[in-house]
Amino acid sequence: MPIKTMREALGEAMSEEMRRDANVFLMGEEVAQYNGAYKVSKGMLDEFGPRRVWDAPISEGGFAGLGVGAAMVGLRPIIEMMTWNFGIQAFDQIINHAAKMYYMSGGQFNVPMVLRGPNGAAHMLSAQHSQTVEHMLATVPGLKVISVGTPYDAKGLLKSAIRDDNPVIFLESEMMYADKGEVPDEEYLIPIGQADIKRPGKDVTLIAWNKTLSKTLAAADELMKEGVDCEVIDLLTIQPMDEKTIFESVRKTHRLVVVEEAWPFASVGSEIALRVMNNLFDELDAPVVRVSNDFTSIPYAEHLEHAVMFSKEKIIKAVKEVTYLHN
Amino acid sequence: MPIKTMREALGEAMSEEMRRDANVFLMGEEVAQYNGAYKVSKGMLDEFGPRRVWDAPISEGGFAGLGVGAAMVGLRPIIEMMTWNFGIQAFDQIINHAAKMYYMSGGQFNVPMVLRGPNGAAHMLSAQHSQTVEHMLATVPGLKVISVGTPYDAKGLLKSAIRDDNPVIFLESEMMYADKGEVPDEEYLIPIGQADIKRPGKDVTLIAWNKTLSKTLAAADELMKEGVDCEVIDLLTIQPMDEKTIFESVRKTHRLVVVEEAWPFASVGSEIALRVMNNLFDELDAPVVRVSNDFTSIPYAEHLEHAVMFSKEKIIKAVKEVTYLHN
Amino acid sequence: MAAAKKPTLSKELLVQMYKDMLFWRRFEERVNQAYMKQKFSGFCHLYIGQEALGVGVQANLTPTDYMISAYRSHTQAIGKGISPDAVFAELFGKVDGCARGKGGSMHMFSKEKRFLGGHGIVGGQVPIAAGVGFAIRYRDENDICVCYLGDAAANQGQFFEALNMAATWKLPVLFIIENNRYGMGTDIRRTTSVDKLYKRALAFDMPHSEVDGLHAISVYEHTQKVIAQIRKDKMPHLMEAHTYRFRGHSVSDPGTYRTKEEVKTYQDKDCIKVMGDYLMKHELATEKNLVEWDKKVREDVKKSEDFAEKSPIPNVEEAWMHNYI
Amino acid sequence: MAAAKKPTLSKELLVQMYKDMLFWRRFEERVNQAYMKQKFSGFCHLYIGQEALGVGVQANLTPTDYMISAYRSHTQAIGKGISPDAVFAELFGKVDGCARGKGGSMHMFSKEKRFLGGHGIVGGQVPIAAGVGFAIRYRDENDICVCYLGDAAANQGQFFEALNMAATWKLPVLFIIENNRYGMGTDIRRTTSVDKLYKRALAFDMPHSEVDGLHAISVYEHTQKVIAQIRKDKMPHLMEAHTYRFRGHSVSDPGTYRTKEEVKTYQDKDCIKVMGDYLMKHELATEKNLVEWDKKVREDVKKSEDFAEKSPIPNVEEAWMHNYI
Ligand SMILES: Cc1ncc(C[n+]2csc(CCOP(=O)(O)OP(=O)(O)O)c2C)c(N)n1
Ligand SMILES: Cc1ncc(C[n+]2csc(CCOP(=O)(O)OP(=O)(O)O)c2C)c(N)n1
Ligand SMILES: [Mg+2]
Ligand SMILES: [Mg+2]
Repeated sequence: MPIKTMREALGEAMSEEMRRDANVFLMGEEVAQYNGAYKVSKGMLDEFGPRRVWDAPISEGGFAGLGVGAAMVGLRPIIEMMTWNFGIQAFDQIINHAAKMYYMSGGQFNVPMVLRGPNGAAHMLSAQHSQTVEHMLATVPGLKVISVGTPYDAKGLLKSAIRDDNPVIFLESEMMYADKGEVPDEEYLIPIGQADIKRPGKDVTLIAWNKTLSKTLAAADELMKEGVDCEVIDLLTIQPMDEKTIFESVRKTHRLVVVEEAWPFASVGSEIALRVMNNLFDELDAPVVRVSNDFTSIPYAEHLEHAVMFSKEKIIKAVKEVTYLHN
Repeated sequence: MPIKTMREALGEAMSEEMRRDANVFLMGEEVAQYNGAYKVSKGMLDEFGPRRVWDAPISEGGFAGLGVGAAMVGLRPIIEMMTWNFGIQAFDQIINHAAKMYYMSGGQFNVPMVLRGPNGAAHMLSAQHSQTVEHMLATVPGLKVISVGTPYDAKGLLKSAIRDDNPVIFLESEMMYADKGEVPDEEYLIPIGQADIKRPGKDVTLIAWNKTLSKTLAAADELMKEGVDCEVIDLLTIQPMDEKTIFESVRKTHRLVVVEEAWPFASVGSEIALRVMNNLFDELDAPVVRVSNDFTSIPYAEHLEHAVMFSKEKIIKAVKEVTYLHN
Repeated sequence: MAAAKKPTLSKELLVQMYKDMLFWRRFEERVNQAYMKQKFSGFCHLYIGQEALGVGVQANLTPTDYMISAYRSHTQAIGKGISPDAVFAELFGKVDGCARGKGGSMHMFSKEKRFLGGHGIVGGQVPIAAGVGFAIRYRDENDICVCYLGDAAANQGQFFEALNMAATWKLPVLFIIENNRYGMGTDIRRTTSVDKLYKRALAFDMPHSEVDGLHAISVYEHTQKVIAQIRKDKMPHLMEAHTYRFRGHSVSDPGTYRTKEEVKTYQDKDCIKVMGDYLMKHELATEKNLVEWDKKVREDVKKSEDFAEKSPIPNVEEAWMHNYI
Repeated sequence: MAAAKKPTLSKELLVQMYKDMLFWRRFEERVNQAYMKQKFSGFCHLYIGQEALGVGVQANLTPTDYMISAYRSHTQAIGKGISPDAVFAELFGKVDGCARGKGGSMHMFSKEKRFLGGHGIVGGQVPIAAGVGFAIRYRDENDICVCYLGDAAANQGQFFEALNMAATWKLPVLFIIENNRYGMGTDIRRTTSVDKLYKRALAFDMPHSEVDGLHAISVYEHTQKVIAQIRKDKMPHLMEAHTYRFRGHSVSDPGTYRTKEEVKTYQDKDCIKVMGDYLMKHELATEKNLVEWDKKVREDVKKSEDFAEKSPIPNVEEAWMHNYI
């Protein structure tokens, strides 16, 4: 199968959908003439022209709102947030408008819009540039939230997101745009709302998404050498959450570690823990443990940044905790 | 002890602190000449004059940011959000600026600012006017988050919040401003970070805050008649969370129900569940159950609104679930 | 003053505008009564006093033009074609409401009539309007989008962002600031530094104008020119319309921040009275006509309330529907 | 052109401004080299080409005036009094950095010097500046707050909200749009509809002006008047300064969206060359002086880098400190 980078996979998804549906357009800062701050939209202005690929002013609230309006009357905007740190400026439009429009109009005006861009820390960008937002948005009814960790999933899910008739938040990462993986040339879609077992195992379930996926898989490999067989679930869609895949896995392994980049408070990890507890209370052989960033703003200096973030070592430690293999 | 309304208690807290410290000022929409949209700041313009009580333009992001700047250079702003639904427009200033300033300046510029106002549903205001935000903000390091349910706590905690040197999010409710309770005339402070056991009990722990407190106490009274003795904890401070009081109670009752108004995804309730599980796994006799609003936008029609929101009946049902008293 | 000149507009149009204003007035009065009788609850913002503005604009629109507004928009929604029955039923939280009882007073919607709400976040509708203008341009259509906002909404960041995008990309949007001089209890002069809100457009070299919003004829004639210009040049326009609300901000606001004299000055210029006098003066209507029309309108409005009362409440399952399509 | 006239400013001041610009230039060049050698990482936005602007403004400020800026502010921070050692150490993530290694290139801070950052969210610093102006007014002090922002930041909603508050409440803030013609790779003319960004002030009847930002003398003289006015009238002012960055948006941007000719046009007007020629022409410096100063500056800058290299990294415990006071 052809090997492609994450940015190519995302670019292909958008281009294919724009070829397929004349109502799809792309708007965001630097997406057109600059080919994207992270080159995700490379070549798209050339192919689709300025009517369909728009460089936006630095007005995140404004152009997210423009997307809502365009979507209400039949277009299918893809709105790029250069990073989701800046997307916070659009939270009013996302939470108060996009998410609620279909509901408060009594089922008349749906908002088929994708808001996509990287989230989480890149490298040494300090506090204002290093945040994840999945939990802040997945808590809002009306939004779907997707967070991808491989080029294959990125392409298949972005295409589904663009075809979805609801507002979809689509989370990527600066650190993964150059990641490579198999991506077929033939068209495929990945359904929203389905987690993917990236590594079957029997001793403990690890749930990860976005940047935490690769570190979790690496940790699983290392743990295998010590005889711990981890099942790694790539959550992929955060809202709606695929409880079925999670519960089935935990029913098998009886142990759960959630690995996420968010701050450890009211995060997706805590939600998963509550649901597992509510539904599988008697199945669990150990408390659910969360690996996440520490509860602190992200510092600039490299060693400080590393110290506060999730890591392979922290994942391994957590797995040993739930399997009572402390050493 | 004198009986006062919640709005009087809050007004007293602000006025006392403004008398005490010339650097404290109040700004928000309608807080001055109109005496507050919900009359919380009644009489304050008269007492303190226009230099210290400011009617703001409808620019939530702007005047929250103004508060950040003023706080950085020594003032102590109280910024009123008419409701926190509108405060979402200020999330960039709150999350990216207020919360991170002290950290990213390496401990130089702290932001002693209180952002306060009602959150949650009032009555028949539909989707855009009925949201709670505590979980979206308590997840952000650098912010303290308080949510009050009685006039006494409101006054004591608001005074502490104004004296705190960090940005503090202070959550009230339109539905409680007329609630009455005992509030001494003598000065008192309530420390931030301390939950309060509003009703001791031995069979099951209920944690509530803000509007859910009174319904939870009512449910506890009813359950007592059926022989279930509930301990009701008023969480009061959401960030930092008083784990000690929670854990001690659960160690005693071995059962926990969390009652909140948020949507049931990555909420404060899920956080509490994870922590209890992580720390008291072997102490629990039943899974933790959350009572919350349903995962839906809030509708206008009265019966629909009632159907999707937390209620006394739902609390009672949850308690029966964790005590295996299904009927 | 328009009243002095000989009519240039057709009798039909003038009478229609008068009847519309009258309908809007009686409708809101009846809504107010229903609220007072506790037939419904929540917030309720009335358009009473501002009718000339909405009616004068409305008369220039085609059915395929779009409209979006804030929460003071029961009658603007009617003007755009939503049936008064559906608006009243919405207020009563009934299933025949134009948002199936889920939106309420602040959230009137009709996809069919191209009325895009009824919004509760001050200023939030303005970038959405830019998006509608964007779609019109994208599809190379000839419609326009009218976006109403309040004077106090013109202090909102997203209003400026939307204006900038609309001007830069030549989006066919008519932004109308309904300057009723107050945002809730606050005189607009206390929250901005300009005397004229149309100056907001200067920041973007955007075409702009002001109009006396208390006279339906002035509004009609002015808006006609402006809209023709928008359709021709495909450029947005910012129009400041001076108006006044007779009642409080919402039904529960006593409005004590305004002097009785001030309110009186405006009541003396009541658009319905002015237009009635005009019609009579120019022999386009007799006093008897006016009385008859009023009677008819009151009956119609009552019928809408009756309809709303009889409409069933939504099934409880509706509460969980329409979060996702 | 300023160069033709006889100097009206003192030799001391002129020489100082020249030396400052030179220092800023060499400092950023050295920062760039260090980045290329991978001595540090993250984003790194250089001020090269824009020095005349920051230096000309700076020379008018008192130590108690406040300054706030965006991420392109290593040298503005130095101008406000932060030691170059502390700025370089910050870039290297060292404990002697002016934010203890926790802020990095985008977040220079000094409470003592009243430099309020160093901000990474485009436009976010603007309402904060209004807040500083508010505090000055609240305490009835005579200081001002200088707020730098980029041309593309002038499309941000919070920028407008801040301008409105500053104008309405008469806050002593000098808002300076550093118009270097691009926001990242986007020509500002493609994201706004006005030719002049100072027109933003027209929306608020705010005093405003524009200045050639490539000449330190013009900037100095113009800003002097503007600041005197602000201190006197306690009114804000929006100043658009035309400038140009010679390098890419950040160190990693090749800047291919600009033609070579365009860049060359501005390089020919390099503020340091222009000022050097001026000093020589008016016999305020000899060529030898210039060469010596350059040598000295290069040595000083190297010393700052050496200092930064030698400074220890913060203890790992610092990572969890300063979330709360
Ligand atoms: C963002 C936001 N902030 C505050 C409010 C509360 N609020 C509702 S209406 C209003 C006043 C708006 O005045 P104006 O824009 O002049 O419209 P008018 O009511 O006069 O028609 C305020 C402050 C809100 N709904 N949204
Ligand atoms: C709110 C926000 N949106 C986007 C970005 C990403 N970004 C950083 S700098 C920049 C361009 C800013 O240009 P300008 O304001 O002209 O300043 P200059 O870099 O030219 O000094 C962008 C889009 C950001 N940091 N913050
Ligand atoms: Mg108004
Ligand atoms: Mg620029």
